[in-house]
Amino acid sequence: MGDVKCAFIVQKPQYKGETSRLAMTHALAYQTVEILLEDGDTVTPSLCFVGEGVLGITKGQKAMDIYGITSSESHLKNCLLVDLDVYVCKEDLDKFGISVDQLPDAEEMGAEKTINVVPFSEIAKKMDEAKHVLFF
Amino acid sequence: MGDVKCAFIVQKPQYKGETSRLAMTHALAYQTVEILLEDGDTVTPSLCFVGEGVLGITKGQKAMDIYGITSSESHLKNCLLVDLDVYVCKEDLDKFGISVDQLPDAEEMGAEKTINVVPFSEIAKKMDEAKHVLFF
Amino acid sequence: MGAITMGVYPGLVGSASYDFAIKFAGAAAKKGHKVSMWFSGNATGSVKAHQKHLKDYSTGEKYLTELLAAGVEVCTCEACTVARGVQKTESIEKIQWNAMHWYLARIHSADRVLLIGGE
Amino acid sequence: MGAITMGVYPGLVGSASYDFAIKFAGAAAKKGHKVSMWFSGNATGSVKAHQKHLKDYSTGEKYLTELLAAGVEVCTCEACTVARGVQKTESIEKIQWNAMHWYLARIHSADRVLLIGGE
Amino acid sequence: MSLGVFVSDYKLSSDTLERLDPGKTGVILVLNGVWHALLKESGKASSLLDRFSKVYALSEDIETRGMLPAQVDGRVKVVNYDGLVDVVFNEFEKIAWL
Amino acid sequence: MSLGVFVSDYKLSSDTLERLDPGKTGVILVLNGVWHALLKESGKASSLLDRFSKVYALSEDIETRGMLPAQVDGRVKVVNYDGLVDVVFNEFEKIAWL
Repeated sequence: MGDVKCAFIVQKPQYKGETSRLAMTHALAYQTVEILLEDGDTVTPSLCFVGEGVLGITKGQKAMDIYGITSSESHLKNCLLVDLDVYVCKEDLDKFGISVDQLPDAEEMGAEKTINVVPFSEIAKKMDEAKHVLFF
Repeated sequence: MGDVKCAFIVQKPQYKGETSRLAMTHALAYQTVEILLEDGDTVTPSLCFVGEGVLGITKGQKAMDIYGITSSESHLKNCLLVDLDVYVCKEDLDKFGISVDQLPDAEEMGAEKTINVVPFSEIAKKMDEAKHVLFF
Repeated sequence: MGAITMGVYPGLVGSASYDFAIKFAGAAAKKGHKVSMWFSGNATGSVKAHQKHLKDYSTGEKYLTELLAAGVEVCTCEACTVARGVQKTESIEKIQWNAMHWYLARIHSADRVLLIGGE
Repeated sequence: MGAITMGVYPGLVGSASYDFAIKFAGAAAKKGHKVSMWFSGNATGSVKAHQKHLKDYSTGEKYLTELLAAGVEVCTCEACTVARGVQKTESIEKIQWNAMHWYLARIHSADRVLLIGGE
Repeated sequence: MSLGVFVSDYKLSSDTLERLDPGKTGVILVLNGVWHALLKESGKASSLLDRFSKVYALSEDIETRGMLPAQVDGRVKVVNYDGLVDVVFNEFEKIAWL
Repeated sequence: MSLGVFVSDYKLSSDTLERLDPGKTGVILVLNGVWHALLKESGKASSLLDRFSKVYALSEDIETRGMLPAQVDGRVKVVNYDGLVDVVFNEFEKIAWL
């Protein structure tokens, strides 16, 4: 079957239930899935943040200091580090008044990828192209 | 301390999580609380349904047949049977187009109380009069 | 017949979306489809054996056991489960324990994927 | 000093409102207030002992144990708990097991009541 | 018809649905989502029914709530769990739970 | 001031808040509720801040999200968990979690 593309659409804000955080941890698992697949088979998630899902992904989070848990920022950086494609909806950032500067990158960790801030139409295209769409 | 009045305000619809159902089961427990209190001490909840909380309390529910669980209708009838005061917001029923005829009573079980359909101002008064307000 | 992979995340005892997942999986299996279920987040609490089935609680062990008997494959996220204090030895029999890549692998082979993630 | 009775309903491992409940209870106890917590619904799953504390999961046994040591009273709804397959013998020590009227009784003696019921 | 979206709540907590192309999207009402097929809020049916031309609702969830399939808006196709399985496999290329 | 209402979400899923008398009600923003004190949606601060004159927000939940108390709307009083305990016991007669 070769590669199966999935669109992971995060629409719930971070730090409520676990769902929006699980989007990132499940996406990260794409690195190890080959253990369970035939040679040449892969699963490639695109991680897209839309609507309220853009809340809680900015940099400078103190979740570990305050609540003793890994921050969403840290998970997001790990996603970049393992070369996942990450998209954040531009219209939603604008609507909430969040600037692109507030988003983290993982350059200091050696990541080559950065977050792509894109119009919703680009995210809709990812959903069209994907075999499966998962809302988190 | 004598009687402590509580306003139980149900604002989540039935049949999603457990919270709105737990409002009824906790209210029912007012019958047995005296075991744990001094003589003459009581707790009296008023059970009030507002907003989306008026969804899922109409009669004819088939929850037991379909999902194998006690229906919200059945819990509500038990509340009437043990003489709890039950209020349903008239404006919200009207808004959703639910008629008073659709609400259950527990006459056949011998209940003397019936559901009071009242304007929101009456429910606000219950909140004012209560020592504690609990939203479910 | 097709294959469907269902992710059940914060579905829980007493949660209507969990009930839906169980009933839908049963209906799909009955029609001959291959059904794989992945439990993550709070759904993992539901793999604990010896649940007392009370009429006030919408789901429980007996439905999961029926699904397993009907050939539905159920796998729980090991990390999520032990975080909740439930050990493998306390699990309902025949439920698999694995890591998140299990879910992605089952997504790979599925015709349909339904992730029930709503809180 | 005052007395506060907190109801924790669908608060869960990994749920921010559960974390809030735990931290607020600790802060109130530290100030000398009497704190009583009632677990119902899915919060009852959290009384299971031997939880593995992973950094990815916001709450766990260690916080509850600290609260109990600080004099916070915690009681779980027995029916809700056994419905989830957790028996009294598997519970974190010093957590009380009782029925819903325990909560109402603690409401009777409280200066403040905070029911955290959000899903 | 490409994407079938499950709606399980009455109050829509997500803006995503409004952004999906109704030409490529259908809606499956389950759990409290079935209220969209039943209620006329202030006399008006849910805007979901205006927006999407392909809408299904689950009969078991209608009856659980004490309502009858006969009360459902005429634009909605009522199916049971058994029928829903066919909808999922035959009517859409992919499905998602919003 | 009689009732202190905890708001823990940004999207308000409940109509109840709009119906409470602002003369007798204050608001305590915690968890994702703190976004009401931080965001200007389409340039406008949350309507909660216009409606209620007594509004608190929890600093730990602001910082968890990578924001700073300095970014908070001037009408909101920022307290930490320790201060929140005093708010609960001293500033309101009763409290509720919406």
